[in-house]
Amino acid sequence: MLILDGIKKSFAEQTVLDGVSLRIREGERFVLLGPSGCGKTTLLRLIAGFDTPDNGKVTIANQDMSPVAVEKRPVGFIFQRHALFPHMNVYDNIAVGPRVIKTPENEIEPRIEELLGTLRLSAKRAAWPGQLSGGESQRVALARALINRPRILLLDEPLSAVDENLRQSLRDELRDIQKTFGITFLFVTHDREEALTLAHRIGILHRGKLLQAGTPQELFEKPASPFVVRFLGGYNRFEGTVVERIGAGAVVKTVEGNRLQVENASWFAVGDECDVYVRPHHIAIGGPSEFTHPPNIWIGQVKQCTPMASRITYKVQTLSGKVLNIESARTTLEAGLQEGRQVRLALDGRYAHVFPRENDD
Amino acid sequence: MLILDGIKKSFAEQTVLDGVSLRIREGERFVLLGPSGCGKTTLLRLIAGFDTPDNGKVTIANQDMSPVAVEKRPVGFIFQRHALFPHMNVYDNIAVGPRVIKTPENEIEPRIEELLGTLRLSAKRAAWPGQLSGGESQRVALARALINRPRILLLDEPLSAVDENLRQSLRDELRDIQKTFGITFLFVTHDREEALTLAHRIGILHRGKLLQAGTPQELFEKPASPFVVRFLGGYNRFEGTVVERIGAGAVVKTVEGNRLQVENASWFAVGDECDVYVRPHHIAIGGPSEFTHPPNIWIGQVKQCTPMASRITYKVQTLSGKVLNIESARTTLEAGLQEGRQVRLALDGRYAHVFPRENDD
Amino acid sequence: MTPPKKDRHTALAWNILVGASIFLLVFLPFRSASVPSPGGDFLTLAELLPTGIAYTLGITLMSSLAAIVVGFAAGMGMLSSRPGVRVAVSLYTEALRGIPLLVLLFYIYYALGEFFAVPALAAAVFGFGFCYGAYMADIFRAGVQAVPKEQAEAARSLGMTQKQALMQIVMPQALRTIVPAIGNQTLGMLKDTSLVSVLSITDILRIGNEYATRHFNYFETYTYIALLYLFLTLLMSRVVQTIEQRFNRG
Amino acid sequence: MTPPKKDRHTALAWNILVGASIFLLVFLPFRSASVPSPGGDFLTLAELLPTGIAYTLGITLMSSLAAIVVGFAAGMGMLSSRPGVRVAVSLYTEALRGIPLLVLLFYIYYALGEFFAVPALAAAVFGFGFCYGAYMADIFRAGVQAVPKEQAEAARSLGMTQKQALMQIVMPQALRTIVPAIGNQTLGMLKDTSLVSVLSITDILRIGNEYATRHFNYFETYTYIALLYLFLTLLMSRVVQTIEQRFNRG
Repeated sequence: MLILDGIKKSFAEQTVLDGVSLRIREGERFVLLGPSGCGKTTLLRLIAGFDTPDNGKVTIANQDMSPVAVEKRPVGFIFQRHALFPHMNVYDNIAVGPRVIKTPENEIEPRIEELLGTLRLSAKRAAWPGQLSGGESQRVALARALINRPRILLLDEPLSAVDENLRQSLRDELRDIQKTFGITFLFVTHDREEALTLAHRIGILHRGKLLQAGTPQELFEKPASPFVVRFLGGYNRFEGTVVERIGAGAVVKTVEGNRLQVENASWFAVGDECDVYVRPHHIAIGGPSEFTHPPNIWIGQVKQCTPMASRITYKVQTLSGKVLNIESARTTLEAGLQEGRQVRLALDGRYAHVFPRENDD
Repeated sequence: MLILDGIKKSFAEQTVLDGVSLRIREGERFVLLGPSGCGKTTLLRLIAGFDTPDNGKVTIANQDMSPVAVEKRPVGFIFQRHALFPHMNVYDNIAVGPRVIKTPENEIEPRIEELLGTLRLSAKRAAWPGQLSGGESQRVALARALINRPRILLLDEPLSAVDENLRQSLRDELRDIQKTFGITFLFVTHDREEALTLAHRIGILHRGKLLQAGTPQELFEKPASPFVVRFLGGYNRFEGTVVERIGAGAVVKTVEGNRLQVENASWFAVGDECDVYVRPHHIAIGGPSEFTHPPNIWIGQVKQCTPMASRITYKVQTLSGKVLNIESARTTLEAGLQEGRQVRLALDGRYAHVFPRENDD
Repeated sequence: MTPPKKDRHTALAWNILVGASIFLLVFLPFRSASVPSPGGDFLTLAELLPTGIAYTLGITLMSSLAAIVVGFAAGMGMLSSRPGVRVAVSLYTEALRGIPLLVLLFYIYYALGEFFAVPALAAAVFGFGFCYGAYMADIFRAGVQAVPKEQAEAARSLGMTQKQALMQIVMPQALRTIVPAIGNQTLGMLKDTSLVSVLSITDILRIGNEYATRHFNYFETYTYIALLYLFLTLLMSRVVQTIEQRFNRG
Repeated sequence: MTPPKKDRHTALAWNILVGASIFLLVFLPFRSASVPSPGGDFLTLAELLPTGIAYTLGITLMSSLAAIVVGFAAGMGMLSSRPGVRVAVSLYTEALRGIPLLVLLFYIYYALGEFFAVPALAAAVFGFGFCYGAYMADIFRAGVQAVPKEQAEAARSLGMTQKQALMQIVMPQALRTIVPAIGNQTLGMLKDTSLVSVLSITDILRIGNEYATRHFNYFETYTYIALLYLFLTLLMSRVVQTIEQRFNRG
């Protein structure tokens, strides 16, 4: 449906997009996720035609977009603050698209009425944008874009300006609307949770490069780079050296002196320097008598214990001095292990991700 | 240490604080938690003396504060954006307090040097506030307040202006500094996670009233009101009627027609209308053959399945049409139960919170 | 525009000043009329002034229109994508803002008058139009730039050309800030029209000057003239304020 | 203050205009000198002007100082906790902003002159001081109010009294916005001093007027005068800009 091929873009000598290639399928909800400044909004704007790539090609529905002017592209764009026209009421806002191409009013009206009905906006037909709630305003923006029957809808963080407690329900609404209309979604956000909730597939963008694209499941299980691990959630990072190979796995000796046995490390040889990432919930925590079986049983002292609604998070200092983040489910009424207590930790080597040593940031 | 006694305050006919009483102990980290507009900042400002209560009394270290001017109160105040004086360097910022009371410079200097050392700021002695990182700026604000040796430190959301990824480490730093100086902390925030991480005790403020004060554990286990449940995390709310009493528990029939057996409901009689709250992680989810034992086994269909780093969240629609939020730990490599699948749910009646029916919002 | 904090006192001051100036404007002419007229002229100041008021308001109105035309053109020039146009507009605005209005009036009337006869009234309107146009250019530019960029982009992505987006979407919104600002400039012009008295146009001040000199009655005449200006500007500032509020609300 | 977008073109325009005016200021007097002088006066315009420049700049400077004093007092009055003071200040500012400067000058010089002799120079400085003071009052008020409230509160909670907090913490920060704004007002004053020519003060414009009338040489004289003002204001605007940048950076 949408094909990006080697897109490059610089502003004032600063490279913002550094060769992004991507294919998005018909009817897919694809989320571009990345920290602010990673180039995700720029990419969206290039697709819409607001800017022109220095290099590379945007193809929508088999048509090269390079010679196509903004107003002729088969895309809808949803802005961060929805960008409704404040001097027009809801009906007129939605009618802008059809009126520009001189559609007769008696054809426009039934189409708008239908959209208003589908999007639960019929009562707001004559309202002004300033009188709409955040959710209504989002639906009007969608209606305004959808009436033009675009091939793909580009959404530029439409939820970031919305109140925290509304965001969850607007997210669900976006999903539902996408399902109802079956339209292809390209959604841009810096919010991990938003991406995970909305996406069929997620593309992780960092410093103008697409690091990985895949389902949430793929990103968690087979992260392509350390940045993907770090960006998708809490983690512990161990710098170490491979000291032994065991099947597809290996034993890594960390700089603090701990031994860590990991399962997926077939690319590494003995002596290689590496970084091992272990997520906080892949470390089990227990009293001094638990976890008696090696490998990866470490001893430590609880430095901090924070009960959350469904989890308890710990900071535990191991004998070697390293402080680990640990998260455990909170299924009992227990308060968790108190600060100061001696504990045993079991690191699950199956879920450790091993990468070559990174030296920059 | 700090005693608030029946504090009331209105601005322009709007009641902001409606009789708040509270005792904070020497050396305690107390967090006032509430949504924006709940009156928490006003309360802090009354304690500092920036505003005057209409009613009630503030006592610090056994001294009634009513006749004491702002500049004479034994409190330190940390502002949201730290409010460092931009026209003075770090040293001079910290020296403001002692200089006002004409402390000789040769007494001030060693005290500042010591503070700078303790707070890892010695290298920044001559820096301007604009040149400091968020963390340094917070430490300077703390040093500036601490040099006056206040009895209590009032912190007004000092982390809310800080970048998301810095916040966690600044939080830990605040904890450490409080431990180092052993000073009493009164911290105000709207951020649940922040409160849970920082507090010995948390006070939940809502619409000018203190709903509950207690340890995080107490708030989770024995919430005093539905708002406390709702504000502290995800939840499912069931409106129902008590149809049977069993020991200290009861059976509630929900308006959708499900039966829900709960354990702690000794205040209720058969026929009482009530709201039952169950947290998403207290509902177990499994295939059609699991959880064969009553009570509280419901059947439903997965509407949405979102894998997060350590958890999977579901929306499941029961046969009665009610949609439940469910959260389960993510300890296996499985992708979770796919959307559209039939599942069985087991609601844990031990952790259900029952309250009389609420009709407003 | 004015911070809300001082609004209440400003409103009170407005009422007091309007009340006082109406009172004095009604009261003073009778005293003036009773002063013996050495010039043998039996017309009172109050009888002479309507002409002056007509000139003052007429010149204000025409100058404002001229400045709007000049300012709009220059403002759009500032937003042009062609650097040459932007430099030319900058030359115009910087030069006109650097020359005192009074000097400009003399220049147009006397200096350019050496080459072709410029009627005083035309000189005044040209002078004001070009001088204030240099400021209004910035108002038009800022008004357009104050409309969020996404408004134009949304319009484009819905199928509008650049020109359609500017005229149908951006301009209607820009007028909200432009119209009140033009009102304030016109208010300034109303006061500055007093400068045309040096071109022998019989505006309020000129009539006052002549009356005062002829009757040797400086204090009462100038008090009257000052109050009249005060009354007119206060009235007009209320009009501008009303426009401003309507535009901010709508 | 000016949006960055137009800065480059404004700077270019500034350079062109300064260059052109210097060139013409140097070139024109020689042509003027060669014009036969019907009045038998052998002094050239360029020789007469230093007095005018001295008056223009001197009056600008003194008026600016007067306006700063008046504006500071009135600005602090606006921030007073006593409503009476705030109303009084509002009456002053609203009245003075409603009366044209030229009328004010006539009023002080001629009308008040009926009761006590006011030297023209004093009338000018008083007029400018009170007129611009009404605007500077707002600059001082806004400057203080622009400093975040927490600055004063932080100072109080560290042990300062209200007055100490205002003078040691708030004012030094307020000056960052106040000083550049005063600079811009003074720039406006420089142009407005041309009005004092009507009070027979021999400022730049008055000397130009007299020279032009005596020599029947309007075009070249007024061109020269206009360029001179342009040169002076461009120069001063650069100074103000430098101050502004320094204050924004520091």
